[in-house]
Amino acid sequence: MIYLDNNATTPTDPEVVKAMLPYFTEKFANPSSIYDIAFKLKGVLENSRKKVAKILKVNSNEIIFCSGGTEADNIAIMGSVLAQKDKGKHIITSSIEHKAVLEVCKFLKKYFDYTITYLPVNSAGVIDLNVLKDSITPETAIVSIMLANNETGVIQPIKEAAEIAHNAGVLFHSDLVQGIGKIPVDISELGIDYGAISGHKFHGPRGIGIMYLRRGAPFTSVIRGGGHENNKRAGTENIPGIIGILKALEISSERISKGASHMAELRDMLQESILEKIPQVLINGKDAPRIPNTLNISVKYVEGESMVFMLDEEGIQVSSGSACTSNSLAPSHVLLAMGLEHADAHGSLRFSLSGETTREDIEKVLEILPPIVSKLRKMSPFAPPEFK
Amino acid sequence: MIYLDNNATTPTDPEVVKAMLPYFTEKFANPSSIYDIAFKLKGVLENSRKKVAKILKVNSNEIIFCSGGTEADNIAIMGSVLAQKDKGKHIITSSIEHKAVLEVCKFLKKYFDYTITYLPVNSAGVIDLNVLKDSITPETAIVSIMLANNETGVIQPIKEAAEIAHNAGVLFHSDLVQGIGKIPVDISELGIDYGAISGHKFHGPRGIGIMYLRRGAPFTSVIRGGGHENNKRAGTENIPGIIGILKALEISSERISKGASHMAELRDMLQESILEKIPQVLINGKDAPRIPNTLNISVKYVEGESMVFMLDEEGIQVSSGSACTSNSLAPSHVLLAMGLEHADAHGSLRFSLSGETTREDIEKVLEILPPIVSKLRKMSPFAPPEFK
Amino acid sequence: MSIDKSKDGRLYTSKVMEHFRNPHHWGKIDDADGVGRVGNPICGDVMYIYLKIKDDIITDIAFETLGCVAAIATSSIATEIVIGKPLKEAWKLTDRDVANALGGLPANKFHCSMLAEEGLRAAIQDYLKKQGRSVDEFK
Amino acid sequence: MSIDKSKDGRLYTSKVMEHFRNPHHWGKIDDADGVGRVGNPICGDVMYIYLKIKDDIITDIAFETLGCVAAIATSSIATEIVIGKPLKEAWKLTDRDVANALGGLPANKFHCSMLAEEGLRAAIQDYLKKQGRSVDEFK
Ligand SMILES: Cc1ncc(COP(=O)(O)O)c(C=O)c1O
Ligand SMILES: Cc1ncc(COP(=O)(O)O)c(C=O)c1O
Repeated sequence: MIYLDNNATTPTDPEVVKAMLPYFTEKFANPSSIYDIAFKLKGVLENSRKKVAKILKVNSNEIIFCSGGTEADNIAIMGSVLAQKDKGKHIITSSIEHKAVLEVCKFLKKYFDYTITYLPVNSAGVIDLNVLKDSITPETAIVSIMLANNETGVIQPIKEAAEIAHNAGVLFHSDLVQGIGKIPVDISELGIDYGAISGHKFHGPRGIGIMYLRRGAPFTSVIRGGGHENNKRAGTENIPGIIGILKALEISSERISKGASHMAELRDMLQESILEKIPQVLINGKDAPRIPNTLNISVKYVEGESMVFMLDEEGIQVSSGSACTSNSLAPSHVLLAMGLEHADAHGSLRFSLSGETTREDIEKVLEILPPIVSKLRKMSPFAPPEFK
Repeated sequence: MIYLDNNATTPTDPEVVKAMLPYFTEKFANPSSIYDIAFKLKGVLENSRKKVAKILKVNSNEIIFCSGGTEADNIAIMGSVLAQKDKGKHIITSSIEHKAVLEVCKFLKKYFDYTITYLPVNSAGVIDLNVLKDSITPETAIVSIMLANNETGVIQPIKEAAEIAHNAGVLFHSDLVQGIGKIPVDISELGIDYGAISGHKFHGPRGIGIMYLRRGAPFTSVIRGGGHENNKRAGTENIPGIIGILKALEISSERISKGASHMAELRDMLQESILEKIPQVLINGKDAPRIPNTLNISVKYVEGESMVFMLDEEGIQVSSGSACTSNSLAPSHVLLAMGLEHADAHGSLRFSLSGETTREDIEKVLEILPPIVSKLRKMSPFAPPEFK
Repeated sequence: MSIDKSKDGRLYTSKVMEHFRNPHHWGKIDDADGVGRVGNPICGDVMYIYLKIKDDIITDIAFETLGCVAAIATSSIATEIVIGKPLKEAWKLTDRDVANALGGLPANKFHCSMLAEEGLRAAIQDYLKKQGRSVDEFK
Repeated sequence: MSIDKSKDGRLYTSKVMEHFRNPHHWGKIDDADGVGRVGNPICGDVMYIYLKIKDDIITDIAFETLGCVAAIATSSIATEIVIGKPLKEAWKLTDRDVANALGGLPANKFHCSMLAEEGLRAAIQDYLKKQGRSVDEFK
């Protein structure tokens, strides 16, 4: 199996599992209890929070554990705007956000009459900071822009965007999910007020995430109960998950520079060789800085799902921005926002590598993919005669 | 270690951990992906949902996986009232609910102008159905009453309460967290519209819960994103957690009748022997039906935390309704709602057994507790001379 | 009518995958008697169907399809079903027949079997029109 | 001033636990020269302090406390600190002294060390009042 869909999810690192295991059966008290084993576990929890904070370069009381990236995006944005009811009901986000952000915005629009501005991106997939600046109004409560796009890997100028928002007195949220484990993420350097991280995207466990909440940033808790996480997110703490996400962060931050250049090298090799071997392929996002593990291509005259299945038959897992399996037939909103034709968006493939990906894996892909494309182009009504 | 705080949390059953393990490292795709390993995992997910539904006697599309009991309570109540904006802004709950319910109600009151009615309980800890009936107004959007109280174990007449709500055209939510694994819970028999379940309370994993959502019950999703869980709760599915909570449900439902009578026998033995050995002890909730694992006592003239720590020094973990460790000094709202004096609420101890609790454990407690009480009473300014 | 998954726990039935791996009658007929062009690149699925017809019988057929697994498999099975058949019978081929012949399709892939039905009818209609005839004779 | 946990990762310092396990001077002095009663059963903590005083020196002391670990430990350490001391010095005992003597207290247990300070002062005041004296002489 050559698994090249690491932006969708990653296998949990065996070291992460090993670190978690004792906390299921042996070290299992409720950290809110007062007896000794519980208090020790509370210590483990707070110690883990400190270590996480150190890696992300923030204060430990700015780390709020929750159930995943989606929840972190949701509660950060909702929690911020609800705490700023007087500020106005305008939100700025980008047209290439993950649904975890887009759908909260829609929710706030539908149920609470917020107005949403979706910033466009250029053909490279990057927002325009001037447009951001011009979009801010006195009513703007929050700006939310992702660090790295999950489909194209394109990195946004978060630091500059946050500065623009702050200069206008507006708070800034960033979905960091696809950045963690792929590029060094120094949250205090980014200067954001809220952030979202998901464990399973960098070999941590599923069902655990982190909301970064800058000290002093307006916030009202959305999931309420027993006052856990400093009254920011209630629910008995998922200690195994917290131990797991910490371990995954530790491993990835240790390996990041080696891992990133390894992935970038293989990704670039894949990109260049595909361009050599397969005519009429677009590299989506090639003119922007990208996280090192992601390659998004559009293969002209072919539809994505067909390629995904043919690759899968050969033991290679990738994804496509074709929405052929979802109920809407619209392809990737990200690729469309970059100005791709519908057909090209339907013909997209995303390869997302991990630190474990080998040169042999990439060579195998380069052997398998061209004949698949040829075969499908032969069948395609739009492919020019030279492909027949 | 004699762990008698199973209402706070339970150790994860090793069989549960074993069932989860392959889903961390080997079977790890994102169930939303389309290639074969992902589609198989989607099958595992839907199959697990079916099995969970069968145990709980509901339809599988009524099972929504989420991150825990707190979240399930939160999103059910918020999701229901937001979907019924035209219905009116009145919520009825009880004065003995878990904070996961009470705090959502407070949130809705503070941010969205809901009015909350808190039903009183009698000295046995049970709500009065007539008071419920009289509290319903045309504005009432939802009634939320827990199945079993976490502190006293007292079981509420949910079926009857739900019927009263339904007869008045009002929806009904029940926090089922402390019922599962202790008494058979047949959700369709209870006739509720929404329910909350937490994995770690019955030897399942932490960080996973279930919201029951009756087909057709009004609901709008609070955690939004990629359309997971049939658009009811977004976020990449926590497959290991789902496998784990299913396994824990299977184990507990298999063992429930034997387990319940085992726990009830030991609990009753503990209760009777304490009454014999220690004068001036109240049994909180003794005149109501209780889940079989829970014993809540108030020891006159003594404060709870002191007893908890002395027991802990002897390797026995229990909890107390004394709030001496929290920032508010008010003791258990549950015991106060039952009419206990503050001092008696401060002097409460909760023993919550599990299926693994042995007769020897209970005998040990009965040996250790009386001298602890004597010692503390000797120091107490309120204890009558016979205790000195 | 459409099923959500086949018994062996795959998105597509083995019949679908068989036709996807080795589609029948793909290609183009340059001197076709009737051509049907349906679908829309915006939606990701386009199908062209080419017919050779003699005595109102489909003597040869070919398809070109841009689309997903289901689109290619339904194209293949549809051509397989109607080759050698009288036009009148071919006209009656429904999306349901196509999906059934494949052992079922995922619910959200149903539109693909409609594409095959529509493509075939468009090609037949094209042929009849060229002949100065009307499809009413098949209705 | 108060610390959240001791170095060995327990809620209470070993000093607190020591005094909790084996409190000093608990009990009642029937012929006390001064008695202080502070706290409130509603809050869960009540402390009675009994003093025997000779020549303005605390010659004997006892406490009765209903309360948590911290309440008992602070009662114990406070009595330990002031026994044998002149009243004037005992009057100056602060909650801070009590917490420090125990190696720190969890932040949310701070009110317990105030109880000891208040209890002791109440007992001294009671003694002075019976003597027709005023606490002003200590201020
Ligand atoms: C950019 C981005 N944000 C948010 C999420 C949501 O994370 P999760 O599914 O773990 O909740 C994902 C992945 O699904 C993502 O790629
Ligand atoms: C009755 C009840 N409801 C809800 C909860 C919340 O569950 P969790 O902490 O798993 O979110 C608990 C336990 O904490 C509980 O006892």
